[in-house]
Amino acid sequence: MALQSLDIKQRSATTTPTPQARQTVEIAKLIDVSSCIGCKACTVACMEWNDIREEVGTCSGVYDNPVNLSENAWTTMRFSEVEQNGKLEWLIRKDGCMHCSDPGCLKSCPAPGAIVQYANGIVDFHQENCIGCGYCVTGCPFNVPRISKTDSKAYKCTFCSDRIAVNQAPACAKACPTGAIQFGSKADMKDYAAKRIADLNERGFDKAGLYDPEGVGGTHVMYVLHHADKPSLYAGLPENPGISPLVSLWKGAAKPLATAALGLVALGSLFHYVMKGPNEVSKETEKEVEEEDKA
Amino acid sequence: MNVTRRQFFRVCAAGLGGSSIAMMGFSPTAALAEVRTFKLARATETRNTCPYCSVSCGLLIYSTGDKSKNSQAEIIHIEGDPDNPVNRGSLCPKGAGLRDMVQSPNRLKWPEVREAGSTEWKKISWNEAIDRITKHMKADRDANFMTQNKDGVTVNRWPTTGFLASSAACNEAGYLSVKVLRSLGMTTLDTQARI
Amino acid sequence: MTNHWVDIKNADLVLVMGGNPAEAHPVGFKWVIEAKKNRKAKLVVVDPRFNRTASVADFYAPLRSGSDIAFLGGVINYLLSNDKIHHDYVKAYTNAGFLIDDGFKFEDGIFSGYNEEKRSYDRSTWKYQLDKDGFAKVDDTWQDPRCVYQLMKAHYARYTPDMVAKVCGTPKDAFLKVCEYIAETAAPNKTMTNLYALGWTEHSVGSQNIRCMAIIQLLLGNMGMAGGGINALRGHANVQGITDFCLYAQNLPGYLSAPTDADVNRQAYLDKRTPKPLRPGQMNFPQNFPKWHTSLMKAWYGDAANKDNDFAYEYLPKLGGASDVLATFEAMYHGKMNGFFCQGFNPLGSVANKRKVSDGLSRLKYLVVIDPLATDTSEFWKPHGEFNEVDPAKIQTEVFRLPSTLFAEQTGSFTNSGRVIQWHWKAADGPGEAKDDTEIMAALFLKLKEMYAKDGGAFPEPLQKLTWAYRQPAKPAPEELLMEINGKALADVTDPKDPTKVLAKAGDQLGTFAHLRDDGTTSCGNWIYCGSWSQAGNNTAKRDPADPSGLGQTPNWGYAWPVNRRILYNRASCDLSGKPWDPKRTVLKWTGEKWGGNDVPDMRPDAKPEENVMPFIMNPEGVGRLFSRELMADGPMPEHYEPFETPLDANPMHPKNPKATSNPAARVYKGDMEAFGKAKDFPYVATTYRLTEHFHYWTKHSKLNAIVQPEQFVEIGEELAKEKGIAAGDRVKVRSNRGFIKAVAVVTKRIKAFDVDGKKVHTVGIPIHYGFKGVTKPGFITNTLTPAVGDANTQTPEYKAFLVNIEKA
Amino acid sequence: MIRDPKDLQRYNASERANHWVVGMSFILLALSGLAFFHPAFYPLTQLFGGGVWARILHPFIGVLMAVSFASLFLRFKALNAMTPTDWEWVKRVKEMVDGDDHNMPEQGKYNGGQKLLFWALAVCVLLLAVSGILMWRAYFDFGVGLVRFGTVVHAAVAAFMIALILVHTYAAIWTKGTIRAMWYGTVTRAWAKQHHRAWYRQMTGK
Repeated sequence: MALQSLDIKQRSATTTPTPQARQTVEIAKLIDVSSCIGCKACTVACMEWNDIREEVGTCSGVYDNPVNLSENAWTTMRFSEVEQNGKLEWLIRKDGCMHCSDPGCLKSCPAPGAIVQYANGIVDFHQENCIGCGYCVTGCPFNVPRISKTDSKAYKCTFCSDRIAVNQAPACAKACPTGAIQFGSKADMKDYAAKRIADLNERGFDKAGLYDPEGVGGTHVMYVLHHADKPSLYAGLPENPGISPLVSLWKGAAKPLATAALGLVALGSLFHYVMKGPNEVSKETEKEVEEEDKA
Repeated sequence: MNVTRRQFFRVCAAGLGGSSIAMMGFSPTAALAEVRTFKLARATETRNTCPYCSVSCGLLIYSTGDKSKNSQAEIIHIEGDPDNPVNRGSLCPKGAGLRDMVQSPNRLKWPEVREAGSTEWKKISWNEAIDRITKHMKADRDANFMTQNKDGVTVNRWPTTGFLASSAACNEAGYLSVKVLRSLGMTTLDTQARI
Repeated sequence: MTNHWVDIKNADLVLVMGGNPAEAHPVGFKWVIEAKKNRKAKLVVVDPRFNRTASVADFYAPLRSGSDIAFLGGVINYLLSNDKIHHDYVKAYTNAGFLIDDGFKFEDGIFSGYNEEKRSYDRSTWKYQLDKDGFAKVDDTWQDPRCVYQLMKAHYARYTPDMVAKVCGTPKDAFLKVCEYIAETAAPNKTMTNLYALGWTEHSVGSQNIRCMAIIQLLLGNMGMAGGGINALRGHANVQGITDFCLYAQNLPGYLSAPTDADVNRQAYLDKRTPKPLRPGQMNFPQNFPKWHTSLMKAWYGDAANKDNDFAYEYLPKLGGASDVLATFEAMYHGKMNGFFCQGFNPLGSVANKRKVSDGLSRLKYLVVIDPLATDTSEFWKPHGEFNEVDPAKIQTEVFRLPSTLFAEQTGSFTNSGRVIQWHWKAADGPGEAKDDTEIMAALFLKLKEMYAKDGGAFPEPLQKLTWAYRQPAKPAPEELLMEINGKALADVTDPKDPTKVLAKAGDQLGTFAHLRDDGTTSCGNWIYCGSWSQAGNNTAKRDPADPSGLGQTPNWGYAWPVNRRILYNRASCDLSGKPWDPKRTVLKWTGEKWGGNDVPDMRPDAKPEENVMPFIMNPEGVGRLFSRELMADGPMPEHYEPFETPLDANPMHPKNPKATSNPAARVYKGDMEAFGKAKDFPYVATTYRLTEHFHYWTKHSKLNAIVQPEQFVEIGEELAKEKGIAAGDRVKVRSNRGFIKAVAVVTKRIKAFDVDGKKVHTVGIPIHYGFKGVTKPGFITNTLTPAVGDANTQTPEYKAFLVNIEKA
Repeated sequence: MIRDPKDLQRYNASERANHWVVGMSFILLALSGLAFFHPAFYPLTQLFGGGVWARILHPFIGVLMAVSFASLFLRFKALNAMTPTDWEWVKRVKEMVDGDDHNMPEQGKYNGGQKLLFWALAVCVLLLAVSGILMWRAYFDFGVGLVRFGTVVHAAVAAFMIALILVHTYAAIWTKGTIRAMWYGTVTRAWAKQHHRAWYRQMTGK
């Protein structure tokens, strides 16, 4: 295997650890929703850099285009008009992969190396290894991965791993005109967020805070929210995301237990045969039948 | 009975055998995970300015080839120029999408004419286009050029052909246009400054 | 912009009114966010819609479209009546104490000198009282009832908070809150910047909207300050440059007013444009007009412009009347035009009343479209379903379409709205046979020149004599052109104080317009660009982003006109003694012997403070004008008038005078007046605007932009939607008295009904951008709906306030 | 093996074919399913031409198994109705497992264990089919909550069913003379008399 430009922390469907000796800086994108104007520069820059083009859709009565994430739209803006404390607010959230520390997609993926987590925190899909089963969709707490209708491969934000590998900021962060998307080490991003939160507190947003949910071990895409106590205001951002217990069961305990149970059944049968011997037709019965024939 | 059992095993043999071999490591290694190669390596970088609003963001235009004689440059990517003091590398959704403007399917590629009353375009050469347009211009100018107004003041104007100038043209192009148009006596002249 | 984009970060308060920078100028808006993040600046938005800018604002106040002057008049009243003005500044740097002619009056909504028949003013009484030396009389105590301060105070006393609420539909407390924010910046060390764009200009009172803000910024002492000023955000990449080169009839390059029929000879022309100072000792910079004009004529006609022929004065066409786009299409509509060129301009989409534009184009003999893209205009004759219903057989216009190159395929310079000229380099060839605009102009010119040389014809001299010393005549290089624009010494230019001192040698590129001469010894294609390509080379290509002052001035990035000055009127950032009002943001200061600091002084560098040379050097009075004398067509002080299509029966400020309902001095053509709709048929106020995802009618050809905003829509409030039974996503038909469009309805909380004078007024928001050509979903052209009436001064059409009706399609 | 004309016909040709369609598809499903279930089994996808082919084929084979099992089910459901004797047999299954079938109640064509297995398999196939459709992203798009539930059900039921089939297979191997019933359709009378005496009597009239 070639040496990676980015060190790999874990790999889907791989039971042994990857080389772990090298320590690299953990990176993050900080999306300061309070500075976001929903201009979609990030959306366009993402499609441009990654050479993907969503279909030209239609207006469905809101500003949200592309209307949803897709294999060709790895990020999209979600607009919510809410009234808080008698004041209208237009909350605009950039939706896309959160690059969880504990990624549900990777946990669910059955194809070795189709999903990798780099040591810097990026969770990346490798389409050449992807088998298109959609388990990553099932595993994701944020409803991010999409299976292509044309090639049945899973796609999502790569965090521009190709840019990161040459020490360039992701396309979205670079483009962002208002600096609502910041890119840097996760530690720096948290410090930056603290400053933004202090500023928001001063401007009357008492509940401003950082969205870096524990349930998935923290994320490498974090939000500064004016109303951190109500993430769901932001187009249904999960209050307390985590890998679903069903998924944990399926890809956690169930995996070894069921495998062991099957092994035991097989072994049990073998030993039963060895210990008890075959269940053969008895000599008496054979004789009885022979006698019946004679009779 | 023994034969039967053997036959049963035979059914499974292929499957089990195959999988055992695979489990012993004969399967292709599927776990390679290299990031996409950085696509701008060795692309030609050109500094430019966004043609949309008058924030005039600095651009880096990346094109294929190294400007050698036999390679035709194709623009493959456009992003913000981090040195530009105004945009510092950032771009808006319009600027970030510039590549699709440059490569729009609706770019014009050759001169065309739509004849009076016709329902379609006809491709023509530049020579024909310039010949025909200048003939129109001269005929109109010669017929309608006003040397003096009714009070006998010399006015030297040509009011019957107008020109709407692009606000996206370079200063140099704008200057040349105004220089030529005024020399022709044209007074019906406006730009998209206001709308 | 008086200041520049990066300077916005120096503001304490950013007032966005008449614009929506987050939507239309997101990257420039970065500096608003920077001001918020790093200076704890506040952002206040006043707009009919809760827009993208409002989404990150500290305070938002709604305002009925077309009532800005009522609001701003209210602000002026608040500042004056609460004495929230920067007294030292106003006293020193404005005409507050200037006495006004006794004949000047304002009665029942009309200023003195009105001629109803001509819809225009005789402005002869809108002037200062002059003393025997011809200088304006000033009462520094501001007690004289005829002084500007007193007249202004009386004028705006009518704009009470209650009146504002009544006219604008803005809740009184919201209005007062905005006033408080603004008033805080009257402190010498606090600045407000104002960002506006077409939201102010596209009204029949557009220029006066901006005048209001000029008055406010002068009262607050925010002009010339870092983080202050009045900042027009502006549209196209080079709209500033093309405006500077005056690709419009009224002016010659460098805003030199073009000759009209009244200017019978060169002397009369120059005299009229060379003002006398109105106060002693002022710079009165426009007194240099003859130098600029003569140098221009030398650039254009070389030796053929000389003293003997009045520097080829007769080669310049004289304007016979208005020739803005509205006037042009009026003439075209009436069959008075034969030919028309559209260079990078899509008038079918951009100009008011599409039907009239289309009919006008149909009456031409020939139309030439020079564009990189297949524009709607180029196919005005072609049926495109319900979006463009025409019969080609009936349209006898010959249409030519010439492919031009785009920015990426050209080398040259653009000027941004902060007046910074930046050079850019070509990255690739254009597609197919596309040619640069310069090449196309050269081809047309050279062919005509040849035809006139061969066959003769009307007045061929200017064509034959036009300078064309380009190394490749068919391909003038941008470098050659910028050098010509910058200008050069044709003979040695010497110091007037010391004729032995040569400032510029014959043949040298000039370094500053101070070296221009009116005797034919210098040439310059545009005086304000003088210095852009000096002996040092191409200064617009400078790329040093260093910012030594930390104010974002970056003096060695590109070249700002004039003379690389980054903040205009920067002398006003200091008090009379030359000390900065806010030393933490020093733009300029008096060093004891000259003006220094962090910018090129907007002042004679050695003008001692005690000489009292005032900062507004382009004004003959040297100070900023609270009262604009006779310079505006529709009044020396802004007054609220209703849009031409108003939802109200009368102007609430002047309910009894129908003449004062809408701008009495705005030009309205016959036919257009009849095409106005009435509120009983069209009860809703429509306002058109841009979306951040699109640029004019260009990006509909770009797939990436089509993806992020694919289809035409209109925005209405939830209340109106309910009344009309319209749900988000429904198709609706919006109708004005000039036509209709169909689009998808976006139903939003962000547009609320206004309570105006007891009447409920709904707003219908209509983005432009869509048309029948493009990769977006085909759509109707929004300007099908708009009225062909413009601002009294600039003729900018009233796109921001007109009447429509809406129904489910 | 000597065929004896007196051997008893236990399965006709069509029943046998049906059984083996189910059996073969089950094996393929188990192999491919295990490959997705645990990384250790992933190389099994090579049997199908790689991971992508395994992913594509698995649900189609699943449909085949569901349909063929449904046919099998209809054929045999009446014969598998549980009777009190069956329950008695089930209660005393330990003796049977210990290899001592002398005192086991007399059985018809199927014993209680076989019948329970039949019903358990039926339930498994039903659950696998339904949960499998929930997971079949190429053609269906259900809410993620439902899919997650379906996935766990699919995995658990599949594991259980594999275990059942192992038992089923082992039982066939263990009980000598059984497998030929599914190869040739016949069993010896002695086999029938020993393991399914009631059925033996019914068939022979003795």
